[in-house]
Amino acid sequence: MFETIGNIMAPLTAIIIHAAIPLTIILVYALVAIWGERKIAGFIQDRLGPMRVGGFHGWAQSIADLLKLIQKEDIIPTDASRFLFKFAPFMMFAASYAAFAVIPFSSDYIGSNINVGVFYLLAVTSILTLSVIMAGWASNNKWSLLGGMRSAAQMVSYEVPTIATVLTVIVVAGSLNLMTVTEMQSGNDILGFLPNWFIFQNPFLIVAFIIFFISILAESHRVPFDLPESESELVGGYQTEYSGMRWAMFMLAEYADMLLLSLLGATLFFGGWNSPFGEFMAGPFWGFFWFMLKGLLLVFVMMWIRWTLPRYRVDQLMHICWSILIPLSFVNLILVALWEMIF
Amino acid sequence: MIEDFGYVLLFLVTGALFVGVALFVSKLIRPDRPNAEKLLTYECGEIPFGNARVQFNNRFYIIGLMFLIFEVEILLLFPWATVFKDVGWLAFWAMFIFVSLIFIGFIYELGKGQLKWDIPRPIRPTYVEGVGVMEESEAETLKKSA
Amino acid sequence: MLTWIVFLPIVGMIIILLLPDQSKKAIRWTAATVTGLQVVLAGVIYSLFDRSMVGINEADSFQFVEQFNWITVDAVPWVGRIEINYFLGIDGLSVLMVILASIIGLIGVISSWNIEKMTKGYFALYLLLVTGMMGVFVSLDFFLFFIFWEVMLLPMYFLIGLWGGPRREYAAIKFFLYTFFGGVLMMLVMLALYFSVAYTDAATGESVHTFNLLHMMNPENYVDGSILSGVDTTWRYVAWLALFISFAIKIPLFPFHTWLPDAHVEAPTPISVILAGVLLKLGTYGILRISFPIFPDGTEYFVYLMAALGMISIIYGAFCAMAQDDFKKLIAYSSISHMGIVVIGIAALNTQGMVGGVLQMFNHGIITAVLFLAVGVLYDRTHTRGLYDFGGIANQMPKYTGIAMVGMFAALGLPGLNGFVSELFSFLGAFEAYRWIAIISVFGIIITAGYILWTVQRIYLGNLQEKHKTLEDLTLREMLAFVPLIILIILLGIYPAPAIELMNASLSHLVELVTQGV
Amino acid sequence: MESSFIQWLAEPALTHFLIVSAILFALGLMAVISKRNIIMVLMGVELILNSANINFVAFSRFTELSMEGQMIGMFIIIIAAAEAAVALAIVLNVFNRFKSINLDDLNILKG
Amino acid sequence: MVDNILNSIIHFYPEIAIVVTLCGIIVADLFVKRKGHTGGVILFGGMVVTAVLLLVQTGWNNSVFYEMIAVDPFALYFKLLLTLATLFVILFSMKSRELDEYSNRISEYYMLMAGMILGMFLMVSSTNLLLMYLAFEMTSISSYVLVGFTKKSDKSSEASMKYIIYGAVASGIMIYGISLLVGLTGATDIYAVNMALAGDLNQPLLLTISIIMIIAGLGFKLALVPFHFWAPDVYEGAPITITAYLSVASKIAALAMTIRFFRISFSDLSVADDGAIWSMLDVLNWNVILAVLAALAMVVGNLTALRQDNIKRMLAYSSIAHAGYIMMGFVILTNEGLSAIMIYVFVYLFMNLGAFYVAMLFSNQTGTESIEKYKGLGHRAPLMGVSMTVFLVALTGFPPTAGFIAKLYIFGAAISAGWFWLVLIAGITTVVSLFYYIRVVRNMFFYKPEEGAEKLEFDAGTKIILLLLLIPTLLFGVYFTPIFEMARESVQMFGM
Repeated sequence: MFETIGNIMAPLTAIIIHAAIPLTIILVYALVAIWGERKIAGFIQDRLGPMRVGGFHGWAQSIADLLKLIQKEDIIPTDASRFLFKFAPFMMFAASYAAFAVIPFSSDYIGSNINVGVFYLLAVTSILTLSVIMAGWASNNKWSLLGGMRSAAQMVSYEVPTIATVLTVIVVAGSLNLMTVTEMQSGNDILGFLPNWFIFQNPFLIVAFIIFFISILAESHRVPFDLPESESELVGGYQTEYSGMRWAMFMLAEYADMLLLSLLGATLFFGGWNSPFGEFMAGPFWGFFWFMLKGLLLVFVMMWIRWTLPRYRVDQLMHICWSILIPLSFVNLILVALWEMIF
Repeated sequence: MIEDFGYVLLFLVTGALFVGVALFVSKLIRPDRPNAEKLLTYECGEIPFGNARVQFNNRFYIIGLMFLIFEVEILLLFPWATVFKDVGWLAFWAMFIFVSLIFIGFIYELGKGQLKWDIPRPIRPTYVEGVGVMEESEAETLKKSA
Repeated sequence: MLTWIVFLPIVGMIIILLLPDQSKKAIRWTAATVTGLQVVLAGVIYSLFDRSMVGINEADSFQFVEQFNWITVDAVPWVGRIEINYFLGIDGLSVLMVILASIIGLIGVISSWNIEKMTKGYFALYLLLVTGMMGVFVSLDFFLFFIFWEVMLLPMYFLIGLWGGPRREYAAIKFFLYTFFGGVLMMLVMLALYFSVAYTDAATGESVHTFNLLHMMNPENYVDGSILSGVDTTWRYVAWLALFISFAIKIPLFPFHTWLPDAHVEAPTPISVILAGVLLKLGTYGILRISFPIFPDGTEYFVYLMAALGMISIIYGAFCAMAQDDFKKLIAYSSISHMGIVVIGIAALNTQGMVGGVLQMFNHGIITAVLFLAVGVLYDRTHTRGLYDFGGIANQMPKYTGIAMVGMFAALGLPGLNGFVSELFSFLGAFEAYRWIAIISVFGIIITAGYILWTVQRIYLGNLQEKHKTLEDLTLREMLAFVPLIILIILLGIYPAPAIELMNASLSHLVELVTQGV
Repeated sequence: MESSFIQWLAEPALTHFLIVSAILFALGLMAVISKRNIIMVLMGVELILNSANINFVAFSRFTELSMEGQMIGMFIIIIAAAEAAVALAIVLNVFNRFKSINLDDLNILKG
Repeated sequence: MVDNILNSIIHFYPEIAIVVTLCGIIVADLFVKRKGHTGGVILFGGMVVTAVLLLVQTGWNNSVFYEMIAVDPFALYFKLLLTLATLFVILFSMKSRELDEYSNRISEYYMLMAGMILGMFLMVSSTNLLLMYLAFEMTSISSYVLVGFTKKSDKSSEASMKYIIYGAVASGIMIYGISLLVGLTGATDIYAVNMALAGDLNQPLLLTISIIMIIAGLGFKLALVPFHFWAPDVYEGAPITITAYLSVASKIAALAMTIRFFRISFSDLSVADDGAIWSMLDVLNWNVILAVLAALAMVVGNLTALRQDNIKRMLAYSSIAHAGYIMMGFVILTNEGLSAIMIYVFVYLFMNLGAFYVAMLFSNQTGTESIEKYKGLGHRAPLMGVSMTVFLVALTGFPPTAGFIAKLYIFGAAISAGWFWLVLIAGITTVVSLFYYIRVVRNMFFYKPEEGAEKLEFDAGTKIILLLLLIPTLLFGVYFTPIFEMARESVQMFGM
């Protein structure tokens, strides 16, 4: 009897672990990132940031925050549409988490090796837009609704250049599977020493990366594109009515989204889990290390930008997207294709 | 292949479960003492007026529309991109024509100013001799008519 | 020659359309010239016409033939060659009708001299109408026949509807719908015939579908297995009936007659003249030209029906006429009655009957023309047509009364006037074919005598009413319209031979064709 | 019997997809017929289109149709998008003029 | 692969010309400052070029783009007709006062029209179910917007709303039907569908359902009874130029597509001509079903038209009835029936466009579409009145106008195929139709204009356009060899 249970349990455990690995990563990352962001902000603004909770530089600050959030009262306004109000955080986090399924964390680990990985990823992240609108609408609050609409407009607008630049990589790689895409970038052949990362393979891909990076800033609602939550204008955007753990879930999803897009950028442009030094420091574990390093580097840049640049106005935001990024990204797509044809 | 999609489902479920567990844990700990004022819709401390489901700007719709067009374009470009290198020049020109056709429409839309976000014009009060304080543009028309 | 006589009015119409609106005089004179020329041409035809050539179904013995391919579509795998001819020609059957049409056409122009309302449009439409009716009488291609037939409707609709009496709209649309319905039936039969008939082109050996009436008369040309092939088949009967209905509407025979009184009463005088004088004859002409030779089997099968309907028309028309107190309506019903005589004459299927019938067509054309003109004269002067509103006109307008009386008596069938001759022939023929119908029909004559004499009494005799003391007698123009008709009435009454010998040969042949299939 | 039904459920084949699509089609048609709200009707239309889409994709998986079915599916998505875009634009205009998006309120034209 | 495409492009010049025209209009609208009918002029020019490019294709019989598109005489004939109709409608639009209010975005109108004609070109020539559907939708979507183009008018908004809802549902049902057909036969190419049906395909029920669904979709576009209920509303609400365009061009295109689809898919291509049609589907008697549909269209269209007061609505019902007459040829579906249809649509183009044109001119001047308000118009504008009379009489099918020839051939085809009851119904309904057509004529001529109503003046251009429509209507009534020859030669479809 124990044998049968064991027979079932062993693969089941394996599966659960398999599915929980990214979750662990996200949670750890979130704790670190929240703390890190405050610290970075502090240093940039020439102050110290959180110092008290925990020992070294207030390392336990995020954990304290978490504990505080768990104890907070959960308020659902009477006028809100209860089901949607409750449902939105589920959808938001589940969607952004499901997207991690196709991210190749290491040469040995990918959640689900489907052959339309990127496509799936982009499709699933679109659900975020939906949950944002849902949250905004369900709150039955003017700020929420306006924030939700703005956020949706912003997300859908910037989705176009994001996807267009992703397409440029697909054109070069010829595959939608992120594992394959990463594998294609192994080796150090460019100019004899540079790694085979796509960003080095084609000069127009550098342009593509810049566009991509700007777009993911907007996609994940980071400054200078953080209009949906711009506290000074819209109180709290679509999250205005949320409190406690529900709000925390939105926050978590946003951080996860940031990580996700950074990791995607790392996979597409910077060789994913490939070591920058060829065979040196390669292997599954080192792969994971390099991958997270690249991703966190991008996250760091995003934080850096946050505390450096002011926020755009909503019309400027749209103008940047529609009049500059979209045409540019498609022209770039054509140029990349042309380059690929000629060379 | 099908199993791979099973993993995708698994991830979705895990994500949702995590939210559920987190909320459940917090439910065990957190206080629950609602009162009418807490449950009021937040409008910067004022008592909210009217329904929040107001009509909003038409631009949102146009943005949505444009997004739709590009999204659909991208939908068609994905299969193209994967086979691009195998097909070669033909694929390049096909995409070129396709994208440029859409861009002609896009440029038309841009040129017609459909994608410009309205910026509310600031209302500047001015003082008009004998009339009093009024809006600038009204003052202009008043001047012209006089 | 025939092309000219048909299309002269079109030329006139174009000239009129080019003239300015105001030049009414020029418009009238153009119309008069054109129709006058038609009469001249008709006279030439009369003098050149060879009385011995039979026509009917023999292509060689038609006269003044003009034929060329109008529409030809080369052979295609699925239909064979298609041919529509421009095929005009006359024989003994149609020559009299051509003459009648041209004379009535001219008389119509003369009597519409005082039309002042939209003169240009009036005469343009009038001339189009004349083209249509002339075309029907001379065309030997079914397609052409049909086009001319339908071309008449539209001008007629406008002429009644625009220049007619108070209920003109109703009358016009009623006329239009009835005849158009008939036209559609005719078209269906025409198409059925077209697909059933194919002759073999001698030159190329191709099988050619054609609308040529003469080919349709030849039983050998029917394609095997087509719907109208064979003899005495159901479809042939149906086709005969459909054709008969479309013609009967035009005649009009008893159940289809209701449009006629309305149309006549509301139409302006010249149009009534044309309508009664020529258009009604198209129906019987169509029966003789198309139904009889193409469907001899159907004819024989339904001939009693035809005769019976003719009989009912005679009696019914006469009774209705008697009941009227409107002069014009009375004449309209008398037309129904008189056309009934034509129908039983031709339904006799013997030479006397047919000669009588055709002659009656001609005579009735002339006589009703006189009668309608007579009504028109009174109406112009008094603006009423009520029979009881008059009395003693004879004293005030002697010339007019004399002429009208001649017309009346001719309608009544007084020996010595033309009506007598044709009615006599018709009844003789009918008597030979179906005694009882003929005998009953003759009673119609008695009723006719009754209402005509009564009318004469009510209008021309008795005391002159006070308000009519100022009536003037006929003007020169009116005389001009009356006199030729009166001359014809008297002339043909005394000496009908010139008319009879024109058609004798053709009609004998037609009778043979129908009864013996030669 | 029950087990065979479960077994049937457990082995998805063409029929399953066809049944799903037929149900979707019926639902869509029902929405179109019974709803008076224009948006609801348009949703019904989308359901109908998607049911056709399911058919195509299922056929492409289980019959010799191969990739063609998926290709058509993609085109149908595009058509549906275009149609929805135009329809919503028209709905906006209608709302501006009639202040209602109920089909029964559109009743100027009749006869 | 490249060879195929390059080779195909040569056959595709007319369509490319339209696309270029479309782009040209867009660019011109952006950069030409002087507003007005610039777009119309460009579209007109583009259509003339297209017509020339089409004429080059005379006699070509090819299948291009991987058997997706047939370039054959059949398609060519319909494309030429569509081009002609478009040219006329462009001219109408330039004269229309209704559109003046929207002059700052009139270019969009022409753009959409270009899109529509492109869709219709593909409709008449595609031999692939997918492309057929795409073309169908392309036409439809453009026309939805065009119907609502005069968006400040309540009627127009309502019409476009109704149109898109009915249209979307119809096309949805159609694509569902197509999906079943494609799934059953495993083919999207209609020749392949035919081959698959010729093999043993034992699914009569599904097949029948799918064809009924497809007929519903196509019948919607053709405004066949019982799928017609949108037509009167839409025709009344749309700008009159678009009404004319819908009732002529889009109907013609849908007709061509329907014919090609049914003729090729469901007839035994190995048997020469007659008798083989529908032989693939022996479950139901399709001939009779279609014949009943045709008869219904005639009866319903004509009887309902009797009570209409709006001229557009009346013409809408009349066009429903005409769809019925055209369907008579479709019931037969032999070459003879097809050529009869082709003659019919050719003539129908002139007379229907003519009637709409005059209606538009009157409503330009008087601002009304009510037939009652037509009283005395014949006296106020004699040329227009006479032309309207000719067009209406032609629509009735009265000799010597071209309408007679059209009816003659279609009746003839039906008679020779033995559909007597159908022809009889057609004949009787024709008589009924006379009644409502002539009512307009009566109102125009039998009444005096109101006191103080002035004569209507029209400029020379207007009159020339009118004559361009009027002369063919009369001319082809007496001399119709050319159209018959043309129709006969164009019956040939690719691979038939």
